[in-house]
Amino acid sequence: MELALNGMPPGSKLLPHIYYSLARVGWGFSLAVAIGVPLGLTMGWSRRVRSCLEAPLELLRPVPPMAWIPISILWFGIGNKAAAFIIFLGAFFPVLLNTMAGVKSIDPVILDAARTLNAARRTVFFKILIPATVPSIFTGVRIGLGIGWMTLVAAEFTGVREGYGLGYMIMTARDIQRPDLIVAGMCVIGFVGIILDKGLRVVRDRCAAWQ
Amino acid sequence: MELALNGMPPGSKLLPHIYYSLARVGWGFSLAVAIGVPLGLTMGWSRRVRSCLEAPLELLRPVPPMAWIPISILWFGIGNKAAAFIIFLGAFFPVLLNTMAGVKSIDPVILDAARTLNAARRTVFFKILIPATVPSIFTGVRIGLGIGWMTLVAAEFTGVREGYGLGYMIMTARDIQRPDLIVAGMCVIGFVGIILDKGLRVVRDRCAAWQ
Amino acid sequence: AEKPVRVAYLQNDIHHLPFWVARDMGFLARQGANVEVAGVFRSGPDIMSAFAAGALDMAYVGVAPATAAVANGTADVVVLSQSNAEGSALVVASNGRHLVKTVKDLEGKSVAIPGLSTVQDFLLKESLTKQGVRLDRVKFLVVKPPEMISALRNGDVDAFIAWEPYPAKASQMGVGRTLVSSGEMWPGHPCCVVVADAKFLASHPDQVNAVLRAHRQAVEWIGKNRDKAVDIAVKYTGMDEKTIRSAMKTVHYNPTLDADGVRRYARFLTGLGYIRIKDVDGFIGKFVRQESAAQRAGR
Amino acid sequence: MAVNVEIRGLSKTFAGSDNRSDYRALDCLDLQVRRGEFVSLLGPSGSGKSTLLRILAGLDQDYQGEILLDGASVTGRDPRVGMVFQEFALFPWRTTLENIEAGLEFAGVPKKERRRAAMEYIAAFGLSGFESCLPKELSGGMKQRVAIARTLINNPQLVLMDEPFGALDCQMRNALHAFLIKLWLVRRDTILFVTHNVDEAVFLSDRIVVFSPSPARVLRTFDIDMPHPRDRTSFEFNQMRRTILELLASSSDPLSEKPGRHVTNTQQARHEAA
Amino acid sequence: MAVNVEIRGLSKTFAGSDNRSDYRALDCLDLQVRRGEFVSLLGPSGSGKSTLLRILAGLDQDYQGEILLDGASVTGRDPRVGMVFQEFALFPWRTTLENIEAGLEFAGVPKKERRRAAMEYIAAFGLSGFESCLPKELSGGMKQRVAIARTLINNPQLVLMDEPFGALDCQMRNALHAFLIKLWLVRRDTILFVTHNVDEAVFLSDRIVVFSPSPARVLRTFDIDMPHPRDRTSFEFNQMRRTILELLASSSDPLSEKPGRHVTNTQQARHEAA
Ligand SMILES: Nc1ncnc2c1ncn2[C@@H]1O[C@H](COP(=O)(O)OP(=O)(O)OP(=O)(O)O)[C@@H](O)[C@H]1O
Ligand SMILES: Nc1ncnc2c1ncn2[C@@H]1O[C@H](COP(=O)(O)OP(=O)(O)OP(=O)(O)O)[C@@H](O)[C@H]1O
Ligand SMILES: [Mg+2]
Ligand SMILES: [Mg+2]
Repeated sequence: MELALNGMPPGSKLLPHIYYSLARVGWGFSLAVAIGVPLGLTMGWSRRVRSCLEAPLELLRPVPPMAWIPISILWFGIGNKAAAFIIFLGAFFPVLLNTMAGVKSIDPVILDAARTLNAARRTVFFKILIPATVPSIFTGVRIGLGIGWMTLVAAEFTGVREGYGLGYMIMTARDIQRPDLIVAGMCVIGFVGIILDKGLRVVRDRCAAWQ
Repeated sequence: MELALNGMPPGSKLLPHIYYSLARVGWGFSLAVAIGVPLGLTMGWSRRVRSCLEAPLELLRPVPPMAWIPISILWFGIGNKAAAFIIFLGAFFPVLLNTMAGVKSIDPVILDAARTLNAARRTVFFKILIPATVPSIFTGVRIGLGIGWMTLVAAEFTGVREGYGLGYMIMTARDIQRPDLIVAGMCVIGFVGIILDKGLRVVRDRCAAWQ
Repeated sequence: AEKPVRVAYLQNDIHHLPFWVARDMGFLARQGANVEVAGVFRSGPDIMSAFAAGALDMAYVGVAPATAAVANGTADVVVLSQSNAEGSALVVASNGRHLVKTVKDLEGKSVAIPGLSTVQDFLLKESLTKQGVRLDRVKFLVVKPPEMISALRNGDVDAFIAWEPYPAKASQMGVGRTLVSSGEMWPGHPCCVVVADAKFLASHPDQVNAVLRAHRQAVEWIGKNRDKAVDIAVKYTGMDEKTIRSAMKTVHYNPTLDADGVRRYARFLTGLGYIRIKDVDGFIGKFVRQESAAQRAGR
Repeated sequence: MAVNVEIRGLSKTFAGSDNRSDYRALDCLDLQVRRGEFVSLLGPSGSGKSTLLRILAGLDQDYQGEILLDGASVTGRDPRVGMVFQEFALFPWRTTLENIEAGLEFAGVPKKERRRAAMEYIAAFGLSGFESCLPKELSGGMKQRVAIARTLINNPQLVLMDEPFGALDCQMRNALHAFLIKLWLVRRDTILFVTHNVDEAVFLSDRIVVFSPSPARVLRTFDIDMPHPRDRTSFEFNQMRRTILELLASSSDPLSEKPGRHVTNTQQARHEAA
Repeated sequence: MAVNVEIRGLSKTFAGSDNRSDYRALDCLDLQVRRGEFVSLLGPSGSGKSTLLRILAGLDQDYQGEILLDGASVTGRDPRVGMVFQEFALFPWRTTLENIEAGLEFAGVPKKERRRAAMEYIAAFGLSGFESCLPKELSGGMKQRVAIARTLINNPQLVLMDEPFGALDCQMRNALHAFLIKLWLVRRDTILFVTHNVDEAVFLSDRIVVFSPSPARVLRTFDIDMPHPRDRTSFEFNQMRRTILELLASSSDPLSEKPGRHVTNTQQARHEAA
């Protein structure tokens, strides 16, 4: 089964496939975290920001990442930007929604306590809100990474510039009618996915030990 | 923009597209609930069943539904069965995991109380475990329906027998290069997705009012 | 130094063999064409989207998605040369469950097509109409070519029409056999073409011409060096030599496009309502610029 | 309907985990509760009171020693034993009525009959009008009354109560004391009552057993033969309170804890173990 | 460092929601707490005690009436006012040390200085050895001591305490009573202390204010001039307890609730409102 090691478009080895896929997921996912976390914090914190953005985001949320493929090619052309965008879409909403939910689920007494200790609004945001939300953020980040990874195959459907990627590898195996290689590719995806998740759990246990 | 009403493969109206997509999601999703809920209950309840099934399920979980497409066609041919299978895969894991988590999160005192009221093991399962898990099941079902719906486009990529389906409609719009119709299709998907979710929330508020 | 020309082609489509040859045999370099592969795509519509996004300068692509994209105003490209003519085939199940001996026998059966508005869609529908089969008596299913073989084996469809090498692969696997090649349905029908972004052509005619010269050279070379060409195709697709060899039999590499074919095709799309053009001739005049390009190439 | 309880040489060790060694919560404990007696257990946090009750209730069967009900050795869960939990432990999806009739339902009593019985208890417990309220719609004192009714409707012959009034405010607590004594004077079941509140123990019980810090040994036993209803502010009552408070204060000083094991309550320990 | 508090005609109405009409929690309340006085507030659940404290702490600014600190009218949060919460309300991601120094950190005190100050409080509060424990690793009594130290390190001139010992067991509670009185005898800050426990109120305060059921009016005031430390079992002490218990019992009967509004505690009400 591990013929996959010989490379799928023959000559293309497994490691670069993994590498390119990871890079694409890395970009899209980092972007989702970089936008989703601050946005979630502000949307959870300020009723005004929330009421402005909630409706449009709710409409976009149930649109499948795959349905974005044509649009993403239109906007970003081909290659990594478009793929990262699709992955971003998959990972963004879980990160955003969990961060928001985390802010809302902070025990109001904690915020009251900070205020009676004379914390300014800014201080409350940075010293209370953010640390208190870290565990929820991690939950969102884990789900987001999972979904981002699941979106990978869809993202590599748009075409890849370098000729590498796990999703691309599966497509190639499909083209030449090799079910065994498809299954091998799926196992690799499943396996890398598990490792990524384990890694995130380790980071979380470091950062949110107080939970 | 609502040209989509004239039909996308020209002549194919919007309503049957929605109808066929709903039917496919309905099948896959119902199957996911029908298998995921009882399996989740037993896996949460019995350590033995859990230890048997946890490892293989964990490996399958991060495999993207899209990566299953070739396998699903091999197994189920084209048409609704294959599509329902892909949707099933998307919806199954959230339903299973939330049901399991729900069982595990039952306050042990509730179970102790049932035992001191002389409830037999069977009684505890049916009269305590199941009702106590209903809210978690609904959470899982909602997420599952959301992901199932998101998987729709991927599922209809496998080819549809009837020539109807929202994902199929978007693909056709793509084939003939009509970005406006693609966006219209995405809006319809988003919209139907929201309605489905709202519906589930209404049902949940009926069934789990005690929360 | 000038920026390289951004070129795209389709993954595993041996219709695009001339590009692979031009690249591997060094024709591009020899003609002074500085080319970068900007993307390997899975479908023609994706390539046209990439043109619309300004991410491509030139591409090998099916004439069908190019026509649809230009007619619907999504992308502005012009056809400069042909890659191949013919090169598709109608395949029926080899185990003869349902006896399909002629195209006419498809009446009441189901057939897989790679997509509505594709060249294959057109070929099949035209051929059926010519045989006097009413189109609503045949069930068309849109199935992506890699899945067609599974579908045929499972009995989900009774036949499929697709580009090579899928028909060859099907007979290689013993699942189906070619009933008619597309060359028999419509001799010399246009298939894959070389297109360039209209603005890029206007601003960088020399670079475009260098690519076109390499392309012509490659097509010529394929005609003379069949075996070596097969090797290159095997390298790019990962398929076995036998499949490639039988697939290449029906692919007719020819740089000269039959503009009439494109016209016929545009009328077909208009008839089905996929595109709306009033003046087909005017459209073709702008869209197909083979002569001017050839003149410039020969200069 | 009551039962005589004898506990002989009861020992319980919790298996340790990675960062905790084996823990001996009960060490060869002997204790008798006579038929129809109301006994309170007092003792520092973590001394093993809940552990003892869970074993008696049959919720924990991994122990050494012997438990005799009316002279017959018992292993595992005995249907004659009922328990009231500090956390109320009502079934949150069931109404007051459905909670109270749960025990009868589990025993297969027909619907009509059990409904009639439950309505009697609802009236007796001052819960009329709240039959179809969910637990979340009840106040703390009402929840605890539902929990007691739910246990008593099964007619247990030994009632175990683990800090049943710990979560209630002072007034509610006092009102329920009076209520519980009124019930008990009629029913005369055997009650083993765990509490941290000396006042409560003196007000309610025939006998108070004070445990040492863990592993639990019986430090001292106090017999109380004041008639019911008792006056919390009488001299005799306060004499008893003072003696017990002093004994507790001398046996452990809660403000001088050492770093190391800190389990605030059993619930938390159980969660960590799970 | 203490302040004189005067509350004049304080009224507070909670806006109603779909299934609840407007609710008047405080109605034209007058109350004075003198400089350095320890005043306890007693009153039935829901009478508006927490509401009053939240307003004084500046956590709720939507009220009518006037609040004067040392004669000057105050609106909104005043830095001289500190508060200790029943739920401890420690920052769970911060260690004991980091929790205690939080107030100084928020005020911008340099790290070295605030750390020194925090270590002093840690020693004084018997928390040495637990500096780097997270709240979840502390027992209930230790958590409450951290919460008190965290408030006092800011040197508030008015300390509000809302049932600070409600969650603790009897022994822990009594030990902290002694501890709190020792602190207060030295610092002499003004303390407004809410409790349900009559014993606690009599043990701690200079004056006890008993509220009527909602909306809160002052039902009666008791001056207590027993010297510290007080003896919980003395005749005088119990005389006072009896009088207050009887007043509370007559002013409301917790076992005769009517179906309708049932808010077990403020926390729940606040959640429902959010
Ligand atoms: N499941 C468990 N695993 C390990 N140790 C446990 C477990 N349950 C209880 N313990 C330990 O056994 C000891 C006795 O616990 P127990 O709950 O019986 O005390 P308790 O007297 O009821 O205390 P409290 O008054 O706080 O309720 C405690 O030190 C506790 O840490
Ligand atoms: N945010 C809110 N919205 C609506 N009503 C509220 C809110 N907070 C408190 N209330 C109501 O105001 C009344 C007084 O509440 P408060 O919490 O001040 O009582 P309390 O005296 O502190 O009671 P307890 O002794 O139970 O703590 C209660 O009836 C409560 O339902
Ligand atoms: Mg206990
Ligand atoms: Mg309160």
